[in-house]
Amino acid sequence: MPDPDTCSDVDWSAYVFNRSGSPGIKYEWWCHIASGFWFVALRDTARDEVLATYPAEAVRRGLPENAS
Amino acid sequence: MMYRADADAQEWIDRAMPLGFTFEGREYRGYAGDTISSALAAAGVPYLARSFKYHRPRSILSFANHDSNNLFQVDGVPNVRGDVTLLREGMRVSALNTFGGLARDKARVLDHFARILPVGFYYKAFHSKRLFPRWERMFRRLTGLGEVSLDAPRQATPKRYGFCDVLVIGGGPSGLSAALAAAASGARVALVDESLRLSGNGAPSSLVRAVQDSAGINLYPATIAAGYYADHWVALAQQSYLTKMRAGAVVFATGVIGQPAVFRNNDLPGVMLASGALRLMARHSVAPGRRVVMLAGNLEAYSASLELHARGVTIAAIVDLRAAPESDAAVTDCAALGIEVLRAHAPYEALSGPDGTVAALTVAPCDSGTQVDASSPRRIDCDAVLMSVGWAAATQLFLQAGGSTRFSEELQQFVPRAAPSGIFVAGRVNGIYNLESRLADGRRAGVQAAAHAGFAVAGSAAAAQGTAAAHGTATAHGSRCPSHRYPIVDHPLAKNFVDFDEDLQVKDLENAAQEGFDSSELLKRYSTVGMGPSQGKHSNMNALRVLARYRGVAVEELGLTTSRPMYHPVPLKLLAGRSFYPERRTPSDAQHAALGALWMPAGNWRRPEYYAVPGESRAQSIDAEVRAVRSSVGLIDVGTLGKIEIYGPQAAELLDRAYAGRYSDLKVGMTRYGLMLDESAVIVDDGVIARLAPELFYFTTTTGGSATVFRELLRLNALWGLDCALVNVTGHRAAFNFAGPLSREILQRLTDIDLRDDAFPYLAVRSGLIAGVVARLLRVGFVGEVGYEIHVAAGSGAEVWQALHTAGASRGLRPFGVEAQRVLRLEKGHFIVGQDTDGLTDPQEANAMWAVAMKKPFFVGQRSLRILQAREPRQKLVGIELAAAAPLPKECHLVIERGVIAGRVTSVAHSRTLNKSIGLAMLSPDLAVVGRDIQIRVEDGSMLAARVAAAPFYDPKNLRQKPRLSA
Amino acid sequence: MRDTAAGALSMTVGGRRDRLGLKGPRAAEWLAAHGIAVPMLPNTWMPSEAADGADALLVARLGSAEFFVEDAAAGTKLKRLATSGDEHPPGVYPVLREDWAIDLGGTGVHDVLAQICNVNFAALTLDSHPVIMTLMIGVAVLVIPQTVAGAAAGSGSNGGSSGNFMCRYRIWCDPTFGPYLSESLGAVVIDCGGRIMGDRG
Amino acid sequence: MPYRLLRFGVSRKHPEPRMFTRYDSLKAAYDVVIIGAGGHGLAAAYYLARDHGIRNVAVLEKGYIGGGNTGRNTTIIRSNYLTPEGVKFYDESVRLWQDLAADFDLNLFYSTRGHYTLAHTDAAMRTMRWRAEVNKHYGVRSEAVDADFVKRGIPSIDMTCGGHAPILGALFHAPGAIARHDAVAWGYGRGADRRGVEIHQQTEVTGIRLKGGRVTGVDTTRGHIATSKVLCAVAGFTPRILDMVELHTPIYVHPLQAMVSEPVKPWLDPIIVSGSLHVYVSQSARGELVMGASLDPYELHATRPTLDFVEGLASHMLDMFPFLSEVKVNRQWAGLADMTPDFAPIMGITPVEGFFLDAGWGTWGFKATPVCGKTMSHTVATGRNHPLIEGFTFDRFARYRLTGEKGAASVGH
Repeated sequence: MPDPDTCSDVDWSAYVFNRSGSPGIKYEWWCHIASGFWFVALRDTARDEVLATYPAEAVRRGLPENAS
Repeated sequence: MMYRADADAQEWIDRAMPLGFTFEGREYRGYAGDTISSALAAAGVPYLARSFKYHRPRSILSFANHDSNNLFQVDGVPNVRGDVTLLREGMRVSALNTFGGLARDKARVLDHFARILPVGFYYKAFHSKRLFPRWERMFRRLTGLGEVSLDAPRQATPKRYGFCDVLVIGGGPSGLSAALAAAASGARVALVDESLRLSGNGAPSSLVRAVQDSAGINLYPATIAAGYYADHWVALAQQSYLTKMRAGAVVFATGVIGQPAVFRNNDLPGVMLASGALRLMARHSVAPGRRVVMLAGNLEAYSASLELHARGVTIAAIVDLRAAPESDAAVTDCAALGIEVLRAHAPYEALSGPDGTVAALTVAPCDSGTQVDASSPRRIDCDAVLMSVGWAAATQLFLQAGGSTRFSEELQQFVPRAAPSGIFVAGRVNGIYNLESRLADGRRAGVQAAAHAGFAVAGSAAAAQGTAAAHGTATAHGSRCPSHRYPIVDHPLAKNFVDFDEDLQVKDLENAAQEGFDSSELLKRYSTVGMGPSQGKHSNMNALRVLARYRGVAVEELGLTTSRPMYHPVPLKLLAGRSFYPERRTPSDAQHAALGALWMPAGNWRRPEYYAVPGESRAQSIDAEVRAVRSSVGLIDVGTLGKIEIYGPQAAELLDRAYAGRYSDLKVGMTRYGLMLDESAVIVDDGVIARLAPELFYFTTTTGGSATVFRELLRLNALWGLDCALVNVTGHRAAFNFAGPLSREILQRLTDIDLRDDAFPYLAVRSGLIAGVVARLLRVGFVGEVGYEIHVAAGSGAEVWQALHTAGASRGLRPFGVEAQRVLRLEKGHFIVGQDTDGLTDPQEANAMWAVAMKKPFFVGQRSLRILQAREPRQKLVGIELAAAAPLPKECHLVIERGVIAGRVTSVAHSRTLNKSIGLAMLSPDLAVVGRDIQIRVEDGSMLAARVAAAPFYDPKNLRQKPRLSA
Repeated sequence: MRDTAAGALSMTVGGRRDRLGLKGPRAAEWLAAHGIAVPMLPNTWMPSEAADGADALLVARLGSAEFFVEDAAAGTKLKRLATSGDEHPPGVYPVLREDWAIDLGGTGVHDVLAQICNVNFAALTLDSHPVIMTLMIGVAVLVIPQTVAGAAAGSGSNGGSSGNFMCRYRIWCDPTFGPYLSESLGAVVIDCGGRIMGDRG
Repeated sequence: MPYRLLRFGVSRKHPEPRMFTRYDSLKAAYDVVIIGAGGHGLAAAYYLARDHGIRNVAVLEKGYIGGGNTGRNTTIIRSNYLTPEGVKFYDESVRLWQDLAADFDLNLFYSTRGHYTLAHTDAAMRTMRWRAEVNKHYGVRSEAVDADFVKRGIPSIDMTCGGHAPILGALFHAPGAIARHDAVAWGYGRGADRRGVEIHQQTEVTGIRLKGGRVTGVDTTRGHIATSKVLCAVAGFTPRILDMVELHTPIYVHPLQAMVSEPVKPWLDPIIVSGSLHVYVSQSARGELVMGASLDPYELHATRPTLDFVEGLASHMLDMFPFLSEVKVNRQWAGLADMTPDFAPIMGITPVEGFFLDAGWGTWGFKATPVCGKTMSHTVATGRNHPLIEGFTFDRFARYRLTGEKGAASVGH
């Protein structure tokens, strides 16, 4: 997330709306509905293959950009 | 003409149990164990169906569940597959898509129009704007197969999840040995086979018995593996239920499908696949004919001839497309029996007799490319022509699983090229035909599959050396080549059919290619080859051969079209299953029912719309409910609201970031409205947030939003890592709103909480006992009267509702429903998220900036809202009034200004309280001025005059919540 | 439950037992302090003997810092705990648990479960005392499989075809989904030849 | 039988010419390069050649003609949208559809059947009324109708939907139609081909060359092409092409699945859509029931079918039409849908000069084929957005000016 106080309107709207829509290996938020447990999965969106999962804390320790 | 042969020890029919049934209105008899088709064939019925396009007479082709010309209407059920459907006593069977019955089908004249109905003819005519509708009506009469009976009942069949280590699909020799090998490794095996009985399909009976006796193998006979889905999930369609099988590994021992020879009139009744004839004979003792011609393209033709000969069928001749057959015992045995073998000969034309079935076959010499010298064809009289010219590998499921294939010129069939992890292939689909090799290949695949599923044992060596076969270096042991490279014979008069579902002849495919549809996908889409009920199981391979020859390329260059589920069509009932619909009920649901509640759905809840009272109309009841709240007291179940608890040192911080308002400064014991935005500043939810303790908040969300809001808050909390936690108690707490001028007085008698204004002011929250039950009370004003939202444990909900209802009964209490609440809140000018706002509404447009604390360092949607604040909003939510006498517009009627859409009515109701009609409208800003006259257009186009008015309409100064007015 | 679980397939709507939900960094501590031992691993459970030797409490660990405790049918321990009046210190948060409970057991129980849930219960290892949070016909549930007292303790798979002992399942869900779950599940149970028993607590 | 078919009877050889010319190689340069030989790309090429005299055009297709969503959709055509921008746009499309068969001299089986969007809740009923009122305002024939009207229009339907979702009413849209989807691509393709447009199948675009923010050429698996104008019409693959020109949009890709039954005698005349039950269904001229539902729930760039999809759709079909219990599903398939946050397309000029976008076609692209060809050919030819696409511009997100079509498009069709 860009810094809301310093970033330009254009940068912010890009953050709000735009996303990397191409196939690739991406970080995604997933929720186990039955338990309400959120975790981050590294998934190949071309082949629908989950390569790794991380607890949410890992996100705060910093995963690459597109974990949104 | 087919007939019932003498009894045989192995036959599946029970001659002691005859069954009566009717076909096309006539009575017939078959035996238990017969299928519809075998019984009809045995009864000598010359043909069973009319073809899709030309309405030519057709009968059995493959007898393997892909005979699209063996579909029947049975007891009102359309498209029943007669070749695989067991006969039942009293069945009423009729042919499909005939006009005036099978025999004198009027549409058979279409056969004579064939020349002017070329491939894709319907694209080339009938499209004049004026005439199309009439043509279309004609088409819709002619197309379609069976008829659905509109009064047939819904059938709810069970579905179940299944689990196994190794799933083996196919009960032939390789499948059986794969299953046995996998089980021997300790894997739990499921073995699936289509046919009605597990016969082993040529496997040693000892093997069949071993499989049947193996504890580690669950058998699924008469089961169709309908589709392969991700992660080794396979849909197994049984007679009356669907099993969703999750496997550790899958073995495809799916075998091969007999392919027809293509020659003039190859669709005549009596012309059929040798493999089909053998099935008919072995299982049902139905002979294909008394004097048959066998078309040979492989060794199986000879062994088939021997089998039939042994059951008393005369083999008139074996017509071998090849110059020389294999040197094999079967060949010499045929010679020994004196069966004439015509080598390098091809069928040129089948001739029909008076009953429309085949009466003779003319044959002519041919070269290796099946180019015939038709100068002096020879006529062979016969009553059946059997075709054993080749096979197509049943790779459909393997391809669905992500496998790839290549076309083996050596075998003239597609074989696996590469298999994904956990997928194994065995047997003839691998191009392995010799029995011993099939058994070995099955063992190899079984061991490998078990090992993949975690059951590796000694013998993985065998697995290793076996892998070669799986990847297609297989050869047809003992048979030079099981499939002829071009079993297709041209004829100037055509009617040489490639696709029996769609009535496509060789020239149709060539012409489609000539028009530019010369890739396998385009050819399919234009000519519809392979798109019929059999999904190309006997047409795709020959169609590719025709296309390859036309383009002068190798079949390998063209490739197969994509394979999709279903392998065989599956009834909707099996896929639908019981169909469950989760429904939620509040703890006092029974009380509402007893009070005459009329229900309306709210998400997956059911809520009282209003409470019907005998002698009152809907409107009267709703009015009375409103009046009760305004004049005495009303009681509504608001238990469907989302209810969330959040606690921890940073609970307030989370709310400050997630909601637009500020909660860090909210005093313990007080509540504050909560407005939730998304990151683009659109209003997504609202509710009331109460602070019960410095580190404990309790708050509500909209009924529809509860699940998603809670989930998103969990995500944000995980993302931000604040020191607080959330609990969703939506279903664990009951909640009621007890509101009206008398609410305080009545409630006081039920509770130890001091309800006096100074002790319990507007917007405060208190805890205590109500009717002896621990409760949280929120003093709210949603409906505009003194009111208390009472939250108790779900288990006590019913008794608390009862206590409140009883306490108020003598004072004019009415329970009220959603409709009355809508009117009440509208009088108060409160908007409903999702009704008065839409998917793009921001707080400015909704006049909700009062609920937004822009000064906070951060909240979701703040930055976008700042951007929006810098510009004129597109629309504004305002109150509107209409004269009491005026007819009431409906919600979502448009506001029209100078012929332009200038907004819409989002809420509207007639208010008896105020004696006028009031509403909310989303208007373009220039109109959103109190006092401005506007025009509302209703359905019939007429305009209603209305005026923009200040909201709230009722008690604008909120005096009713002020101490001095309270009772 | 014994008779129902050990023998024929049956379903019982599990009635209202005393329950306690606790969340928070110091929840485990607090439970221990009140004589309730807790399992070490998340998503496992253990019986916790009450001091008075009455039926054991069922103590499930739902997460690193979340617990679910249910008293025995006739148990009194949690009631006394609730009325003991001592406040929850910071870091210990009570969670209201008004769950709807269903007991399912008897021969063919796995056929029933296979029709309503995609978890392979037959393959669970019971000696690890698993707690399963999953969806059953669209409803989030908490499931605890238990071998019936008296029957051979589960080792490895809890049966399926080769099972030589009975297993019963206690299923909890949001009470507002309770009627739906009971009715739908009951229909399946009856289809599978089972019985619906009255509320036996 | 019409006379024109007789020529097939009399001529010894098949009298039909080839529809699409086979070109052995690409030219060095084209005035316009269109990426994607689906309906949209071919329609744009057709109108560029026919209406704007621009014939030096290459249409590049990595697969085969109409092999993408054009050949995978459920062929429903309607204009009963929610926003003025949407209604005007799709209404123009419906108008063009009506004359297409005559234009092409090809039967598209364009069949006006009437379209019901069922409402099972009063909230849905409000949306239906909203759409009906906006539609009528722009002369589109739509009405919010009550339950009795629905019952009369679809006598066989279970008005309670199995007791789960009683039907309160519907949005009835008389012009709702279906058409033979492949034929549309073939018609536009043949028309463009005859006017000199080159259609290159099995030709994949691997890169787009820019210089100073302008398009200068396109790299393909069959070599480089110089051009100053590129139109991207590759629904489902848009983000991959956008990466080549480093443009960012909100587009995300989800699979959209469908399934078809075995042919049965026609019994269903209108097109039925239920938002609550996530079903849309019509019966084709072949007698097949063509059925669809909502998008797959998460991003995926593969057209793998799922079992959950057929299970859910089958169940909801039987809620509406219980008597179909024994009718068999023959085949299921999937396409890739470019989704946008406001369920409206992204069309027209972009920050990259010479790069034009026809994207964000979500689940509603087929019906827009003709009007997209019209408006995009105009936009490409003139370099200015066609007035009809002003609501769909690339920059609307940066301007926070979304087009709220969600209410009409979700499970739209």
